[in-house]
Amino acid sequence: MKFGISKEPINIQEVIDHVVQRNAGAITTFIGTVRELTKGKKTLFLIYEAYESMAIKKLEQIGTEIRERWQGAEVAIVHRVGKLDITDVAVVIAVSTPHRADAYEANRYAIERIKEIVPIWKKEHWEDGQEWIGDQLEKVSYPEGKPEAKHLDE
Amino acid sequence: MKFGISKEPINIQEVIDHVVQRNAGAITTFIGTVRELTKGKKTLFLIYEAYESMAIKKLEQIGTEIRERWQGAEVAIVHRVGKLDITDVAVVIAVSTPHRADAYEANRYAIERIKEIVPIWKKEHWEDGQEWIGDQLEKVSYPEGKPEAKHLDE
Amino acid sequence: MNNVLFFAHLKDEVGAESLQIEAKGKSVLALKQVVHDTYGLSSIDSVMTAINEEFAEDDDVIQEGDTIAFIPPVSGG
Amino acid sequence: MNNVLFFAHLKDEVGAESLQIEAKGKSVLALKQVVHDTYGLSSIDSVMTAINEEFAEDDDVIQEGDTIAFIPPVSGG
Repeated sequence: MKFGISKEPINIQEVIDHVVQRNAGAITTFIGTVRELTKGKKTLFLIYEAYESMAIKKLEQIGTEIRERWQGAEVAIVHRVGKLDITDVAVVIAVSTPHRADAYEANRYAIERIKEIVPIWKKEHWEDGQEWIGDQLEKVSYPEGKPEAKHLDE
Repeated sequence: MKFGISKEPINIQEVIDHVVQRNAGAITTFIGTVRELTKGKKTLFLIYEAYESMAIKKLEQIGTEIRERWQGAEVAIVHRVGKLDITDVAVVIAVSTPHRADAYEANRYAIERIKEIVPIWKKEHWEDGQEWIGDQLEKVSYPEGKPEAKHLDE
Repeated sequence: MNNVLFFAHLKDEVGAESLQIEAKGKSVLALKQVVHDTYGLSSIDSVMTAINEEFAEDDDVIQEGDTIAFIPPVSGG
Repeated sequence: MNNVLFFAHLKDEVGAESLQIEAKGKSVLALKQVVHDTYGLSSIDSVMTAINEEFAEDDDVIQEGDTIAFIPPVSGG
């Protein structure tokens, strides 16, 4: 699947295969992994949950946004759901473009947009408790009712 | 191999495996692929050649530079040599860091440094000829006798 | 009738993934008020809402059969 | 004696990957002059040089047994 939610471990090569093209000189991937320590606190494992049908639509929307902004770009994004242990792969974003600068920029755009508009949530489990994490971009309210595309170079 | 020159197709997952760490939240990869069209000219295939022993040392040096500049970073780089067809993978750079911004920046640094200091050359083959490509960064002379680390945000 | 979906901490608080609620003709804001009052979900005021899998505004009006989802701040990636 | 390595277009022009040249005591620049004169390699003036796999300066002096490599502008990646 080019844009998908997966209950199984993500095959990184398969995501990359979706963006291979004869006029790409560069493919970048972003692989989000479960980190053990956040601000000194030890994570045991995470649970990811998605509003799957909408999440897929929003991932596809991010792909469309990228193809409009970066000429010749191809995009594939797969996000994992379920229980993930430390070092497990939560998300894989692959972007191919003719030139390398675009491949980095467009990929970065994708992960920032995922954190804005894709209905996926993680619950962190620590030794002393658990909590649904939200608002990692430190925006509680959306004045426009929905998240806006933001310039990444702000 | 964490820093290597390969005569065989590069296994991307193996390169990634070298940088997995419990305190990484982000892994970026850069995959350089052979593009068919450059400035309207059609490439048939490429030959990559390396001064292998020195190239490995220089790839290792780039890894050291990155670990010094980006705290907690891990790096692996494998470059292919020999005949490569369109869409074949020439280089894979994997960088893991605790936070994602560093993973993109450090990865970008690696590819720019490869194009400065690693003794690898490509010969482009077109329908009407062939040529060793050099000086892609448009720097013919190195006043310091050797390439200098440059800020990427220039 | 309308299918109303809850995720993350909202799901935990409501104790259900979805509820059947008659919301036809109500604005999103009015439905939030119903959910707030019925289930004591004070945080509902600050979450986003989707109608049929697209983000909606507080003054959008719900139609018969629309699927409504309350979307807490997301944390994927 | 010194092993002198040629790559990319230099290798094509010299017609060999490596040559045995007596360069002990010569500067890098002086060895470049020898190569320039002997093999007609005019582009040798603008290439980098490595001694024992480390970049070297034009005024570095070559020791017995050093491996010298002429490094045209690189194009990996």
